Amino acid sequence: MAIFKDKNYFRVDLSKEPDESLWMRCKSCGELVFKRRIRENNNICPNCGAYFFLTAKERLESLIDEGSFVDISKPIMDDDPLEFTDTKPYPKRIEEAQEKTGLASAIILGSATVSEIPVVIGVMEFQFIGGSMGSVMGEQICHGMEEAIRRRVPFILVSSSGGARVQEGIFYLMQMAKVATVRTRLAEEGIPFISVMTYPTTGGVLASIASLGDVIIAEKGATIGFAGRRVIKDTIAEELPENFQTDAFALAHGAIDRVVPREDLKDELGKLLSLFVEVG
Amino acid sequence: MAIFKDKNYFRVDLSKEPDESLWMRCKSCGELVFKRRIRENNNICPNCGAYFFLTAKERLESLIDEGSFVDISKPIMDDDPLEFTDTKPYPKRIEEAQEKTGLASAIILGSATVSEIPVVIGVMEFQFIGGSMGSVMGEQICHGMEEAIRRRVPFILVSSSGGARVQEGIFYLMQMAKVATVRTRLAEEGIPFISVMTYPTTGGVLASIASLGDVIIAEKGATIGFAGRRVIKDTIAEELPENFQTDAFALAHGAIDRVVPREDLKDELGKLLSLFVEVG
Amino acid sequence: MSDEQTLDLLETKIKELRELNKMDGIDLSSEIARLEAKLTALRKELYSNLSEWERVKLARHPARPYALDYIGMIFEDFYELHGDRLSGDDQAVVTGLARLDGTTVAVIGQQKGRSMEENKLRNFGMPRPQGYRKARRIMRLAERFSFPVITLIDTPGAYPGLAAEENNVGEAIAVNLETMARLRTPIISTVIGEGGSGGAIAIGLADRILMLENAIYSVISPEGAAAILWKDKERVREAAAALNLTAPRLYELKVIDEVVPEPLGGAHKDPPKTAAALKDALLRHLSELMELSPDELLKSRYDRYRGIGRYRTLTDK
Amino acid sequence: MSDEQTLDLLETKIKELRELNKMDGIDLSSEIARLEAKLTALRKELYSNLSEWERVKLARHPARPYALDYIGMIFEDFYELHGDRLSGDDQAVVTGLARLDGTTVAVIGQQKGRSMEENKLRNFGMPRPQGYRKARRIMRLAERFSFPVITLIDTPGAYPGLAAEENNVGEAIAVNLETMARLRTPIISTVIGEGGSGGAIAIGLADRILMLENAIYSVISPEGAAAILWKDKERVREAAAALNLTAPRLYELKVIDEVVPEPLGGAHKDPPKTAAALKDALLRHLSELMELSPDELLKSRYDRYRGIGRYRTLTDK
Ligand SMILES: [Zn+2]
Ligand SMILES: [Zn+2]
Repeated sequence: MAIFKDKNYFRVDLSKEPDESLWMRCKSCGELVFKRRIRENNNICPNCGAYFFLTAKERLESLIDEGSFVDISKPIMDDDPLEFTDTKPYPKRIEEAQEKTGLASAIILGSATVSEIPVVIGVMEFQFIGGSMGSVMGEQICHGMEEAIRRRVPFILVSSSGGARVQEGIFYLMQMAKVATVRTRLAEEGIPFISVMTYPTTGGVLASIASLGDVIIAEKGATIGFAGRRVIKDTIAEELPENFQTDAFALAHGAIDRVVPREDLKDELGKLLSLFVEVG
Repeated sequence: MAIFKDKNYFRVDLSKEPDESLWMRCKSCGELVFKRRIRENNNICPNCGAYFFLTAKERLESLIDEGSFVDISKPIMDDDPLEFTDTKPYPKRIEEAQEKTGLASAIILGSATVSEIPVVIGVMEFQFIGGSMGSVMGEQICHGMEEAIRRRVPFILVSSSGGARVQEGIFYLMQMAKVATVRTRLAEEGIPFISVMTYPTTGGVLASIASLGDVIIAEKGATIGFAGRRVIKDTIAEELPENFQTDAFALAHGAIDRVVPREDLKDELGKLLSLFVEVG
Repeated sequence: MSDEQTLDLLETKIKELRELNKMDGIDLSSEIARLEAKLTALRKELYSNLSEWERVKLARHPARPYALDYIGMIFEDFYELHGDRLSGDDQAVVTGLARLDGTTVAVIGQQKGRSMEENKLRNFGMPRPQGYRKARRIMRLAERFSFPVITLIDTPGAYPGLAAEENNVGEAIAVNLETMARLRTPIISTVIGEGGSGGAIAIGLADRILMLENAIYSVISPEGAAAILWKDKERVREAAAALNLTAPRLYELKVIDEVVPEPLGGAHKDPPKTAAALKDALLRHLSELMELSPDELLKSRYDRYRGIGRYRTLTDK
Repeated sequence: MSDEQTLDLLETKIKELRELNKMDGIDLSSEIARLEAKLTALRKELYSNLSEWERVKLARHPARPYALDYIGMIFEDFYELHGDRLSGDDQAVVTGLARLDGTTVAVIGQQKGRSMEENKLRNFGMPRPQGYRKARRIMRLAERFSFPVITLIDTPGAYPGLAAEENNVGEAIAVNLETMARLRTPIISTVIGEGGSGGAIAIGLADRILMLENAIYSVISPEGAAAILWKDKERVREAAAALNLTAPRLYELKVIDEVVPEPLGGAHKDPPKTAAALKDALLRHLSELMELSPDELLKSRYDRYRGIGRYRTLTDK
């Protein structure tokens, strides 16, 4: 059952505690660890330091001041303009993604504070059809930028996306143009845009909004690249180095400003933002 | 005797025929050829096609419509702000260069037409202290750009320079900044600037005005590069490929728009200019 | 043998008959006329019911005119410009200045090759970051002198590979989009063959988007979609249909502004005629756009892209 | 042993005596005081008559503070930014945002290394095109947010070599000059060590140019000039003198705006004191520049560079 099917739009509320089992085994070190402790530790294994996947909500919680989040997204959800069906109808995929994530779309958008600095922040949910960019994500990103202009606060976008929402075909491609177009207004208005690249930031998200940050910060361990390894292998069968499309690769080739460990990300953002806004 | 020593400034007059011996032997094919025929053939050997060096006056003649040249340079010549002496006093070098070239400085500046399109054109004289850029060349280039703006005609600069006028020290370096600064006005006024790179276009001339053309055309055989082979050898002793700093190297690395044989240069310029100016 | 090949064979036979007809004592005129009528009818039937996959094949037809072919037929005085000024000159992208019916324009085209050698030079029409940055440089040049920008899209996609990632192809495409969004001169883009995803839109953000009748514009190739979405490489026809990649369909979806007609059988059947149709369309759109001031132009371009996308509105609860 | 080394030795001896003095029953206070007075007098004599060549050696002194040292001492909250967004991150150029007495500024510095390893990373302070383009990107960022730009120059020159030419170092420098000429925010450049020719001015077109007292700014190294102009590698002192490369001389020539004093013996004798003097100068100039509107700023910058150069006027005949 699709939770947004009835056209009622539930806003994201970070205060709700998800229920979950008590223990999990770390895939990296093999230790049994308290889930709660991992959660409180930014989903980093307290034993070995391995990063576990963060949902968009968890990511938000890890970056913003507690209790500061207000969902400001538009009440919209994915349509099916091409009546697209592959092995499954597109609407079915959307429903499943909504059920799995509890989100209306692949992006959360809200106002919040980071180190007490007000911002508008968007966070992509990779578990929602690979965080792919369809018309809704494009619209929410633009809406977020416009809200940032209206409020005169910085815009932060945390990317986690495989790129194309293939099921929306040309409309996906046009979202690349759309977000890049609206991004120019931030520049003209002197509103800072911090792009945060997390695992993974690829395809048309990388080739549009994610690469257009005034400052671009990558989380340690992020994959950053345009064409996937598989596409490259299928197209030109090229030998690829081990560090291909890693955070270090992106840094060495000048694509990003910094690589930041997850545990420092919030502080770094605060420090950086404070340089862009009048403090005191 | 320094011809400009007495502070009388002779403007360049292309109609004066230099007297010269009748024959010369081509260094490339070894044939004896009529000097006059070479001259009429853009200093290209009529037998083997080798390019001979062009003086600035010859270069001008080869590029513009006959009889269209009017010297519009400022009546200035090199000073000696640092009272510079190496193995020879700088003023002595200037005198010798003036005597050798019959020019006041290392650049000729005038108005002319190319394929009947009015332009302001500057041509560097490599035989004048290696075509190096001192305060006078900087001032003449800026004056030329201002004249192009005033007349609303394209500006053409034909470079042939080793780069630094070392004897003017910091004033040479500041010419790089000066010409780049004034060049921004051409852009703001929508006046086209065609940079023509000939043998050689190097050092601070390459690293300032010559690289800032809206369109950059290199003559076939031009050497184009920032640091000389000798500097590179002395500094880092690197192995350099055979085509290093050739016209083909510059083209392959995206530094220039076209490589053009000398005999086509005038026609190409005319064709290109016609795209920038209303014709008819 | 495909239907198209059968028709091509028939066409050849008619030509041979026509040769015979020139010889003394043989009059085949009426037979030839009937055969020609038949051929036209068959062609019309075949091409009026082209499937999406058949259009894909037409869009990629090796005899199809490429960017430089159209440039030669549509513009005068094309003066090619090279290089990104940074590190290279990518020949999969052709740029230059030219005259379109007297107006100087900047032309940017993606260029495929026909021979193996040409394809090596043109990288099969797959631009590298250097190509996108060359295009960007020419756009800025065009803006400086108020030259309209005409782009011709024909690429399977941006070149995927190590060197492309090392030169930040993502940035190259993204900043092109940003640049085109605010370029203070008209931009008209035409998909003349393959519009391959991000590699296409990187020169495709425009005031007007045209497509030749048999061109395609798609987020992924049908082959790629079949392999990834259907997990079955053979289901390309199904994928091609699902992707909504044809010009008529994209016009219905209001994403493109005009479908430029091609001769029966595809652009390669009569390149000059195709070029004439495209030239006519370019001139029409250009004359409309040149009525607008730069600010009006930017506003209308902004509004177009700000509004693009299809989604459902929900009740806020 | 050089004069400077002799004085350093004397200083060490005084320190040793001071240690002895702390022990019971020994009172060397008056002897130490006399030795210290002597040392100061000798230093003053030595450094008030520094030859140009001696200043060159001070400017290159391995203990001399480098860009990051000054950044640490002068600015707060330095946040380093990396990469040219095109193809690389050149560590011979350090860029970032920071606070100067509360004002956010963009900082661009050329960075040398001390150890062999550091120098490998920093390429001996010789920037590659990627470094100049990183600087350009930061300038544009600064302009967007009206952050003043502070550049710290310390380079033997732009890196000469194959890779630099392949990446069009000429363009990199030229376009930086063009960019700085029209950047709508204040720019203050300080030569803190070596100002090596085109490699220096590529981040040195500014509203105010400062030099530390023992910094040098030159079109060519004295060694290069000796070899090329005097055809004698030994004549470096003569070359250094002829090149007019010292801060006091360049101030006399009205090319730079201020000479920032260094402690006796050079910046490395008291880095915090040098940094304090530089900070004071930066704040003074910045507060003047921030009084100007962007248009006034650009006009005054334009006029400065339009007017620079020395030539003789002749009678037009
Ligand atoms: Zn673990
Ligand atoms: Zn010959």
